[in-house]
Amino acid sequence: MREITLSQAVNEALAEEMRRDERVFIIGEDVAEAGTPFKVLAGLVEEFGTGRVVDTPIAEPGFMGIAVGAAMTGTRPVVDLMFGDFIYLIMDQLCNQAAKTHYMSGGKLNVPLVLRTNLGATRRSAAQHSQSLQALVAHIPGLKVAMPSSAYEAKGLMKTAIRDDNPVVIFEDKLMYQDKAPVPEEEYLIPFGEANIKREGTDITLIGTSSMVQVAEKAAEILAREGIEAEVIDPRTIVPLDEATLLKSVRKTSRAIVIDEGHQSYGVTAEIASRINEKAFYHLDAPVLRMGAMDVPVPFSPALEDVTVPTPEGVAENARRLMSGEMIHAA
Amino acid sequence: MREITLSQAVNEALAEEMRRDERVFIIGEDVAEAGTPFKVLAGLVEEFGTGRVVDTPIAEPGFMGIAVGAAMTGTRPVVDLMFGDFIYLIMDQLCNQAAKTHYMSGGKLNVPLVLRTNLGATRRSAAQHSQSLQALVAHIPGLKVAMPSSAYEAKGLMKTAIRDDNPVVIFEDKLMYQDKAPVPEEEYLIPFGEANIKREGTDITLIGTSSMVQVAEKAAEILAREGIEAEVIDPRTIVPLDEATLLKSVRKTSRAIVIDEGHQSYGVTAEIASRINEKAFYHLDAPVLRMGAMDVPVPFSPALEDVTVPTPEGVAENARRLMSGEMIHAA
Amino acid sequence: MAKTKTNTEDYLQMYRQMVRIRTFEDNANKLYLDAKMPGLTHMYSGEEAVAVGICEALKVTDKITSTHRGHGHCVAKGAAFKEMFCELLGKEEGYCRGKGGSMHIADQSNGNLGANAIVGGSMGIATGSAFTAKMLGTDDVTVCFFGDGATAQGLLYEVMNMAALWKLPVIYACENNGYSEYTRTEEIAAGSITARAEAFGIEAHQVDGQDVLAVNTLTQKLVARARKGEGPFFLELMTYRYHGHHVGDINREYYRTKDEEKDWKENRDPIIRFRGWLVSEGIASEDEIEAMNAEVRQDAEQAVDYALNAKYPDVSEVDMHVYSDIKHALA
Amino acid sequence: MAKTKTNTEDYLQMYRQMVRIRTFEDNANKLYLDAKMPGLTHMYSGEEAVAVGICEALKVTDKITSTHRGHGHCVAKGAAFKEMFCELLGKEEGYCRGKGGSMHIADQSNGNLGANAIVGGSMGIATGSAFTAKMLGTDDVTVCFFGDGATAQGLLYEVMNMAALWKLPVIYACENNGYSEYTRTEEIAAGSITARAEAFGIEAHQVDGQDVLAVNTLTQKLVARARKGEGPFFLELMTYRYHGHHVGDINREYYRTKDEEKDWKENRDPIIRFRGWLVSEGIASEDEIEAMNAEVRQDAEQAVDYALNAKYPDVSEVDMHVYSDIKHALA
Ligand SMILES: Cc1ncc(C[n+]2csc(CCOP(=O)(O)OP(=O)(O)O)c2C)c(N)n1
Ligand SMILES: Cc1ncc(C[n+]2csc(CCOP(=O)(O)OP(=O)(O)O)c2C)c(N)n1
Ligand SMILES: [Mg+2]
Ligand SMILES: [Mg+2]
Repeated sequence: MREITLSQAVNEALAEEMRRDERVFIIGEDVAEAGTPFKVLAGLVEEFGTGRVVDTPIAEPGFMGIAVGAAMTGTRPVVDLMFGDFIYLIMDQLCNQAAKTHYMSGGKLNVPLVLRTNLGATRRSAAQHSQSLQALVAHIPGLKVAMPSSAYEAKGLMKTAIRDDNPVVIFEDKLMYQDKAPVPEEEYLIPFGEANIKREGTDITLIGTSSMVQVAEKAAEILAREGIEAEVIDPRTIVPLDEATLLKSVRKTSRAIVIDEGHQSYGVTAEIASRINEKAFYHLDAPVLRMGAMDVPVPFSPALEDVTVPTPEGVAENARRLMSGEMIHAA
Repeated sequence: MREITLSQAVNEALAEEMRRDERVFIIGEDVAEAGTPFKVLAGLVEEFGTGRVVDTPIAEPGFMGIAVGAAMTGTRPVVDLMFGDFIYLIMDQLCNQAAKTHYMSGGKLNVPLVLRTNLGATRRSAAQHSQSLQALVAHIPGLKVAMPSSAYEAKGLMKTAIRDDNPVVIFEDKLMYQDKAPVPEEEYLIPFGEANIKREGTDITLIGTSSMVQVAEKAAEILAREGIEAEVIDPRTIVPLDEATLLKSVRKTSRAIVIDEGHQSYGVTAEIASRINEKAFYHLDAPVLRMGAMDVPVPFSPALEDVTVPTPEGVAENARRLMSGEMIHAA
Repeated sequence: MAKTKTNTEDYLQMYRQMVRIRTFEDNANKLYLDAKMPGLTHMYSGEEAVAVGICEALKVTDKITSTHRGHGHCVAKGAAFKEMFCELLGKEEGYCRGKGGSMHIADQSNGNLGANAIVGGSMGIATGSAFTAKMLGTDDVTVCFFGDGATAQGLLYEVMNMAALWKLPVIYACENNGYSEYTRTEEIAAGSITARAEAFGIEAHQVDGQDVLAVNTLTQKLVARARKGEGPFFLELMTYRYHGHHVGDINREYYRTKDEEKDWKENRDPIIRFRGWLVSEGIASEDEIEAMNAEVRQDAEQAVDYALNAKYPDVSEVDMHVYSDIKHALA
Repeated sequence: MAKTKTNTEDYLQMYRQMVRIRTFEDNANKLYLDAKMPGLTHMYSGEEAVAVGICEALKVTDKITSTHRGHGHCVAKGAAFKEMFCELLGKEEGYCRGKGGSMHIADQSNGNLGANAIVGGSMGIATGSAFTAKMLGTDDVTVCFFGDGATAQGLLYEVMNMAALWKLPVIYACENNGYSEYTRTEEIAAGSITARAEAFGIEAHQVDGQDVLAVNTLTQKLVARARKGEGPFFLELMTYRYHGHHVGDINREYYRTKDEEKDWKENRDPIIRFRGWLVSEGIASEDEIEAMNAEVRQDAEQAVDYALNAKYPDVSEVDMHVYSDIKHALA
């Protein structure tokens, strides 16, 4: 199969959906001629024109609000939020308006909107350009949240998101834009709420989101060399969450580590771990471990930044401990 | 001991701290002559004048930003955010600016700021005036988060918050403003990170935040009549979290339910449950259960709203199940 | 009062609609006072000429966005009493199946995209609705209603900038009733409200909001121009609210005098003025007017009765309409 | 060029400061090109007269807030090269111990409250700093630097409204360099930027940002008036950035011509123009100026050398400075 970058995958998804459905348009800062700072949208304005690839002023609450209203009245906006860290600026429009409109109207109004943004540290971009804020939106009923882990998922989930009649937030890993993966030429969609078993294993379940799927896979390779067979699962969407697949795996392996690049406390790993603890408790031989980003603002200095995110070695080390029966933290 | 309302307790805390420290001021909408819609601040402008009880236009991001800058330069603002639901509007100033300034400046700049706001449904205020959004801010390193459960805590935690050199968010339960509790005449402060054991028990630990402490206490009363002795714990601050007290209790009781009025998924209960699971796993006889608000926008209709929040009966029922050894959700 | 070319039927329709709003509010207020309505609500009485003058210049497919003080806009845009009262009481037959209530009432069948409990929260939505009209090439115009207090929200300036850059068919209608909650407009608005719009290159007009014909005549002209792509426009409508900020705001003398209220009610009431004009111009007789009033009164009473006896949504609806494609979100 | 009463020393100081900025940036750019600098950075070259003209009108205790393009403001407000380069390289001796980096550099010893990676993010902070001055009765003035692109952020209008209502000693300094990222100002700013400030009752001036004396003379007047309580003020400074949006933005021809760049560099360079004036007025000889340039160059080179060899913060610092009162947040 041909290999394309995550950036190209997103670009293709958008182009295909824009060809299929005239109501789809892109709105955000420097999305047209510039194609965004990450160049993900390069070429789209040439095909679809500035009427459907709409450059905005630097006014995130404003263009997010415009997208909500546009979505309510018959179009299907894809909002481009340049950095995930700017999500704080649009929380009202996203969480008070977009997320609640369908419910508050008793099902009469829809907001078919996609918010594309990104996550990920270690780019030396410091505290306001490196956050992974998926936990914030996953907490708000009415939003769906997708976290592609490769070019393949990025394309398939984006297409599904655009066809969804609900507001969907997609977090792309900004460090992965140039990473290639096999992506079919033929059209495909990835349904929401279906986890992907990236690697089968019997000894321990590693659940990773987005950027952390690769970390989990690398950890699994390390562990395999030591005779530990890790199963690696990518939930692909954290809302809806494919609990069944996660539980099935943990019931088999009896051990799990959940890995996500958001801050650990009050983060995504807590929810996933809690569901496993609640629903597979009697199958667990050890506590479900969580590995999120360190609970500190992301430091600029490379010497500090690199230790704030989970690494394959760190995951492998924790897996070994769980396997060895070491009673972590237990008194 | 005299009894005063939660509203009076907050008012006293503010008045005392404003008398003690000239740099303390209040800023927000209709805080002066109107004393806020909940009348919590009544009388303060008479004592401290409009220079220190500052009415603002309806511009939450703006006055939050002003408070951040004021705090950085030598004053100690207490920001009044009329409804907790408006926190979405100030997330950038709170989370990108206030929370990170001390860290980003390498410890050179401080933001001694208190954000007072509220939480709580069942007031028939519908989806945009009923949310309990503590999970969002608890996720962000650099912020402290206090959740008073009665007039006593409201006063003691507020005074501590005002003296803290970091940004602190306090969520008051808007349904509790008229509830009375014993509050000493003498000055006292409640340190952050110290949970309060509201009721001792041996069979099960009920951990409740804010409004849910009462719910837990009522559940404990129901259970006591059935011979089940529940221990009720109020963490009082969820950042920092007094893990030690929670773990000690759970190691004793072997069972726990965590109750919080925020949405359950990706919420506060997940973090607390996860920590217990991780650190007291081998003491648990049953999975830690979580009870948050239902994962739906808060509906207006009383017929629907009332079923969205945890109740004493619901907590008691779950406690019974855990006690009876019923393996909830476990296959 | 400015004379226009509108015909008799239009005049009578405007009169009837103003009376319908006043009557609706009188009944809503009574429901509150009789403790039959859940929560609080904000009365539009006194401002009828604004909503009616504007909405009578619109087509059914034109859109409006409304505010926390939204009953007037809803009636003026064509809503029926029965579904409105049902919504206010949280009943299943309400416009939003009881899920929205007074602060979220929407009537998409008549192009009312909804009230909003976030002050300024619908400015983006209205602008986005106009964006849709432009993108899809319909000639619909959108009117964005908001109060003087809402002009403090930065969102307004963000979306006015984009509306002006993109020549969107949106009319920003600022209902300046002299107060935001308990604060006079002068205390929260520096400079000039119309100049703020003009600074973005938007044509702005100040108009007597108690004169339904003046409002209607001007709006007709602007709507016609907006349809031709000459928008956006800005209107500042000088008006007054007769009741308190909400139905519970009874003691108002600390922020405005009884004399002031009396003056507006007796000397500038939009219904009395227009009624006098209709009679003096021979468009309707006193008897005809009384008959119309009585008819509206009866209509309202019947609707109230109906709504009081109507049923609440079934509790199983609580997790419906969270997502459009998932029947029960928590199933 | 306007002649002023400032004395020789002041002129030479302005010249030296402009050269210091240009030299700092040339070195920073080289560090990037040599792959010795982590991350990206935004060059101030071309805009020196703005920062210097303004900051030379300020006292040490006056405050400024800065932007993502912040090196110029930092130098102009008095910062030393060594601590600045250390910060850019993430070293312990940096102004922020390497935790902030280029986009968060702050120097509280000279009243620089910090760069900000959120466009418009410091508008509230600057206004709050002015609030402190008023509340505590100091006569400090705060200057808020931001770009033309930042005028699209609603926050500006929120805080200008409050600054105007409360007569705060703040000067909003809009550096209009014709572009925000890859977009021309005309495409993202409707109407008139100065008129927007005036609409809030704020006196606004447009000034040639390449003329350091014009900038300085006007700022001196406004600062003096602001100290007396006549503020706020607004300045639109017409200027140009020589480099790309950031150091990696090399191919710029799709959004601006080489001719345009050449014209500004050759005909409107603030340093060349001022140097010519200094010589023609007999304030400095060519030799003296060359000596000054050489001295600055040497100073910069030494600082770069020092910074390259300086040590990174110890990894144990990663969880320090999250909270001011907790030495290690994760201990
Ligand atoms: C973002 C936000 N801030 C504050 C409030 C509380 N609030 C509700 S109505 C109101 C006053 C609005 O004044 P105005 O815009 O003039 O409308 P009016 O009530 O006069 O019609 C306020 C402050 C809110 N609902 N939303
Ligand atoms: C809230 C926010 N939106 C977008 C960005 C990305 N961004 C960084 S600089 C910039 C352009 C800023 O333009 P302007 O204000 O004119 O400043 P200049 O770069 O020209 O100095 C943008 C869009 C950001 N950092 N913050
Ligand atoms: Mg008003
Ligand atoms: Mg610019």
